[in-house]
Amino acid sequence: MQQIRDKAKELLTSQAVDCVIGYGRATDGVTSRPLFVYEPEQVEELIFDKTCTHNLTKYLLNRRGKKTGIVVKPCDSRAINVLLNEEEIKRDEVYIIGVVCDGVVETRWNQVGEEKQARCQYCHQHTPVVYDFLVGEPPEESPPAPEDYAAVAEIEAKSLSEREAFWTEHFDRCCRCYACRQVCPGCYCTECFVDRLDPLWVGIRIAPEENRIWHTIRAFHLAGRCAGCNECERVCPMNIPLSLLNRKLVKEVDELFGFQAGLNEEEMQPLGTFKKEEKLGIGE
Amino acid sequence: MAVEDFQPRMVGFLCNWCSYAGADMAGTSRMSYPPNIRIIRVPCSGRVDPLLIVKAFQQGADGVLVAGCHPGDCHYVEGNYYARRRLALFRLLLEFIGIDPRRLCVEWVSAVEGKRFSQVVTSFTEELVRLGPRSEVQVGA
Amino acid sequence: MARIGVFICHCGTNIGGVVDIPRVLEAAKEMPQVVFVDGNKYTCSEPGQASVREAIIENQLDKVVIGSCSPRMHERTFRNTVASAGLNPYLLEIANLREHCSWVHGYDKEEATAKAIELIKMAVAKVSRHEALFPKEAGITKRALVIGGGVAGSQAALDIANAGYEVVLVEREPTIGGRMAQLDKTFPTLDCSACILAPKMVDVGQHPNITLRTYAEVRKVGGFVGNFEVEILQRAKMVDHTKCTGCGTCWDKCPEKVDSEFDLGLGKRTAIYIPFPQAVPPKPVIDTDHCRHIKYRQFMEEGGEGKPPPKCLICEKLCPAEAIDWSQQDEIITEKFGAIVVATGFKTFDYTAYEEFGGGRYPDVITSLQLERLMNAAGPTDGEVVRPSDGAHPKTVVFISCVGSRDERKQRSYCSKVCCMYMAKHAIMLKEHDPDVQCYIFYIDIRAGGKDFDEFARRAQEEYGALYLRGRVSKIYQDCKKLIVLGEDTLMGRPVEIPADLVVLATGIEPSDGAAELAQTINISYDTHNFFVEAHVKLRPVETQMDGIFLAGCCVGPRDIPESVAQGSAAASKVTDLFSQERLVTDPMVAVIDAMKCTGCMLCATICPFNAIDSQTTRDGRIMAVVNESLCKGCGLCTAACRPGAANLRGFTQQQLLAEVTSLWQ
Amino acid sequence: MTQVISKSDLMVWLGRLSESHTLIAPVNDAEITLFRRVSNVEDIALDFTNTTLSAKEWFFPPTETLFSVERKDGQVELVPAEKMEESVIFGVRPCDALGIALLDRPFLNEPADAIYRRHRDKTILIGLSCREAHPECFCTSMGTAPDDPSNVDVLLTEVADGYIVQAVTEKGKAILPQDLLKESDVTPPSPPSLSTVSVEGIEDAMLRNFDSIYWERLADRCLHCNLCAYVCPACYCFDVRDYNDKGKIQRVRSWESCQSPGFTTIAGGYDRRAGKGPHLRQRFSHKLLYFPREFGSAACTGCGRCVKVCPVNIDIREVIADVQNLGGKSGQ
Repeated sequence: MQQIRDKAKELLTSQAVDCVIGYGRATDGVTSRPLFVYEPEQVEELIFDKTCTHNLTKYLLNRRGKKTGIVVKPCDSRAINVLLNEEEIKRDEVYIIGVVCDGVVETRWNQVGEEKQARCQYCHQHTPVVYDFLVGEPPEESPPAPEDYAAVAEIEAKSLSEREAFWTEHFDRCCRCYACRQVCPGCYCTECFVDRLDPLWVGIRIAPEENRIWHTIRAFHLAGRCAGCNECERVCPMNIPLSLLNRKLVKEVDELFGFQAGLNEEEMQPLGTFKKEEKLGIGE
Repeated sequence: MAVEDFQPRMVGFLCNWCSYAGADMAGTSRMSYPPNIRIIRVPCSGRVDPLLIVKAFQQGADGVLVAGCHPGDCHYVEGNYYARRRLALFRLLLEFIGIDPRRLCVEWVSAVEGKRFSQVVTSFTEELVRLGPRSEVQVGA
Repeated sequence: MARIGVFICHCGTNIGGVVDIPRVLEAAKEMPQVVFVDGNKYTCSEPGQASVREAIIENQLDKVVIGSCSPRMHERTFRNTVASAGLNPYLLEIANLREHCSWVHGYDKEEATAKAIELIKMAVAKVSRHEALFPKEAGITKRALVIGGGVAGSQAALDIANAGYEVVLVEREPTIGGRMAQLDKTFPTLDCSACILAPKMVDVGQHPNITLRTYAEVRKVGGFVGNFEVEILQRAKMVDHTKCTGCGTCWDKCPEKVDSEFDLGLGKRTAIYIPFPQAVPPKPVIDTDHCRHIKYRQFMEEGGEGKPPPKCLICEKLCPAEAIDWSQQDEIITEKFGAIVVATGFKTFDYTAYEEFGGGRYPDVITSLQLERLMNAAGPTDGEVVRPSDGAHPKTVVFISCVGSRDERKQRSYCSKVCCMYMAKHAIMLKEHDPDVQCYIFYIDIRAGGKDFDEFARRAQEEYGALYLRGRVSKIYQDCKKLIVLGEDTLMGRPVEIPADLVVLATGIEPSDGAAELAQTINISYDTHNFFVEAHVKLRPVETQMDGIFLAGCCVGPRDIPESVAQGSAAASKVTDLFSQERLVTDPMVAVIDAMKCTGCMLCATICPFNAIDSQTTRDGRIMAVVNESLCKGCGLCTAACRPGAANLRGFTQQQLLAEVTSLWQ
Repeated sequence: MTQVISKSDLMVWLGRLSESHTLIAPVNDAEITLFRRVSNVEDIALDFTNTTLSAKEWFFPPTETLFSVERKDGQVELVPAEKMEESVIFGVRPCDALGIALLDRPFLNEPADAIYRRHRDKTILIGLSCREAHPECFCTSMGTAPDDPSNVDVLLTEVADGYIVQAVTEKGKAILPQDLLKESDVTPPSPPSLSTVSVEGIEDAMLRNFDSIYWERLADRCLHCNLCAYVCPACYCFDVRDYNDKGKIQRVRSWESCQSPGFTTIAGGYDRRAGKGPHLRQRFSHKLLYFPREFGSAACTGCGRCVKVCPVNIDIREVIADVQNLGGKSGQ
């Protein structure tokens, strides 16, 4: 934690950056919230602990052209690679303070869980994939545990009609607040398809059949781009298990194309390339 | 509704250079097939945006057919390769949210495969009849 | 509100006999924005078109739907009809009532009619979203670039030049002529290769419309059909060809001898050289890797230790024209072209990959191309066929076919096509050189398809006594002066062992070095063997998927001389056809990108098969995609892939396709 | 003496109401609590602290059809929205009740919103005082209280052996189950104490600091989702569009939020409040400055929902305190 503060102070005083985005304490006194530090004397407010679940990389999209320091966990760092790959941010405009992380806990307003978040339990990325300054000791290279898609498998095990009922029930609750979109680093469209009036893809009526289009395409637009920070699910006021949709695609993208989003900056997202010889069970 | 008198509604996105021509060929050689399909002409199977597919399903389509040139024969060299990836993945997502993947049929039909086209449409129609109508929740009010 | 007119063609009874057209017209009347409906017996007929034209004018229609045969049939016809009534030709939509309806649903007139109504409905919905489109025009630079000076490239260059257009011929080697120049005689006529090629080479060299750029390579190709911008790397020749007379003093006197590439290591050449006597241009270049003076200069520049190598300068001293120019540097020349012909030819398979044939250890195991040089009167041995090892005349010669062809284990699945014929040729030639020679030919099949080919191959056996053994050679090993060839005669079903004096490997054809790299530079596709890919194997054999770039010769796949020449001419005719137009009219049904919506992720640029999308930095520093309408082919890949919906394909816009879909449930 | 109803009798009463009215009550659904139609009183959640969405959604639904358009033999016909049922909402917390009272001001202000009025006229509110306070609650600062009976028709207050029943309005009296009520001398528990914030002079403070950089800084963190507005009992922005349901055209009103992209964008693309700062400031200006000026009190009930759900902890109490402290140092 002190390391982060010192580095932030150094960056700000040397004017290497004009703002450091990190974590501060929330008003409930127990959880954390994003913190924008502009003044060196402010750095003492910076914290880092098990409650720092936010993926701050989203904020880089508002700071194009401005030098910014940012605190990232390993999962967040993958989002940075995605944004670099898509030329949304410039590497030389971002100073990345990577934090070694062995998982964050489930938090809600004024509640800090004991358990690691589910995603952290199967996560084997404990060191950021990209950083300028590393906080903490990189752990021993443990053999990467196989990705655990238990939650996804649970849904896959259901019958079609069960799945349909399951999602309709959830989509029915959706109030289209778009918090899931607003929090997602991968969602930076100038105009989201759901806001588009012409062509009108999604009607104004907040109803399951409209919401279904929203959620299906939201997930699909993130196919091969979602690095699994699960912010969408965390912020959903209606407890819609959005991560299931993303995880499903992460799983299939990995199985079909052997691709994992954001592991490096260069690799082209799977829908931006192809293999002539692959069949993918189509046209056979 | 009894299965036998259920008439599925299907939308077919056919690439102009192979499959649409294949459908023309089916016509020229009078190879009849069920009338349920409504063909939409697109330049390339790679032009088909998943949004158009979900939209068709939301409107009430019982099935969507996307047909393009055989791999390697794409008029635009690579279009169908991208389509293949996109649609293979998208079909899995549809299945996951409870839309029967068999309702999204992706086929390669060349300009000379009139017979094949009529077979594809016929078997797809029969498949959809077997699957029966889609539930109201999916189609909406 | 648009004023849409719906016209339905009976097509005699083709449509009218099945679809209840009056009912369809009734239904069409009710469709939104439709203000006029009418039927025709034959809409495509002159009276039919006239009635459409009049209806448009009388009813001030601004958009038109025609229910008829497939748009693939009459779209152009009806666009002209619409245009003749003063409308923009792209404000037309055709509903396919024949191929997609009446012809396939004849068994059920009810259903067919119902479907016809919906097809019209979709067309109306789509046309209501149509916008006027205007083709763009671009000028053409009527100069052609030919890459590769082999027989195919030379032929192309000559034909284009003769048609009166400027041609720049770029050749990597110091001379044109290519592989054909290395051959001795040609099958099946056995006429002398040089004798028929040399005049062509001279024509190329002297043609007023052809600029020859030997010792040069294409580095970069930008632009598009009619307007390519090409960077050519001209390597330094160290000889001023404007002064040089080609008298030959320099290469006679040059003290530095190195293996001749042209003679495939069987002979020597000097450091300042022309590859062979009939070279075009007949003027030398200095091989800077071997020239003594260059070595001396490098030594001096680097300030090397010890005694400097000799200054040499013999060529400079002896040159009567004072043409030696040490100051020459490699230079990049940028030129504009309207079309490009790629004819980069082939090289032969490197047989050292075959351990069983000695992997290159036995000097008397040679390739057919080397044999060509040995037979050639202008070759290293002045036409004497002798063993490289000891100069003895071989009496027993074994040929092995399909070395690097039809062999999956060597990733060469394809047949090189010409080997069977040249082996027969060699057998015949050897016999004529020396009646005591006995040829054995190990083959898989004899592929002698072509005019007089089979007769020729049979002559080799029947008149010239070549022994054809069906089977492969399992091993070759040296035994004193003999090469013992172990093989199998699968017809007799017995192993054979032949003590040979000379073994000739029919090494297969594969693309020249750097073929793949070149393909990437000019953005044409190439297959797993690095052969370039035609736009259509059968119907567009010399075109590529890039407009204005054409192919000829062995860079596409194994070919013999007549085929290569034919392709050279074919490519040339495509070029002249292109140049015969004054301006290029581009199809307006191309993609556009909405600058306000583009997020600059450039996914579209990555997947565009035609490199038609460039990135552009806006004034406020945003990266943004822009479509090059001259390169865009209107496939719409970008449109389907664009998440923010910035890309849209004119003529098949998101709005139009969505309208078609939703119209079905309105 | 007060009237008390036992827990079991409450269920009986609600059961009766569910027959004569559409009964709407808190229901647990995927770990959140929402007001939902209940046919079986067993489904009613009594242990809830507060619902995820306020009762607002039953007067001002996320989506409602204002009228639909039908094509009859060449003619176009406007069909008014279907009639609403007589309904009872059980379990409304005082803060939500205040929220509805706040909505009344813009919606019932003449010319009144006919549809909203219909919802109001046909709905009876049974309130439920709060036993416990939560860290996000600050209703007392916003002019109501955990046991505030105003703004409901009937107020229930939980006591050991049941609920104290307090009829507030005639409408309320009318539905009381006299046969189930017992006289009792039980005294209501003292209401819990909860966090406070001083809104004294907030209008002035907002005005003074209108151009403060504070808003830009606050907006750094804001994601501009619509969450706060949608969970807020007092937010009432909406969008009206025509909705083509397979040929059946409806004019639909749906929730909208001042935080959504292009909220104030007008034809030609000009946005009066372009930029994140002004965007976010609008939310607080409306609640703490414009609404009070027009309708006399802040458009906030202190329910704390926005505090609870905001993904980045934009805490209105903190904002109010900050703005107060900024004093006149605006624009710096």
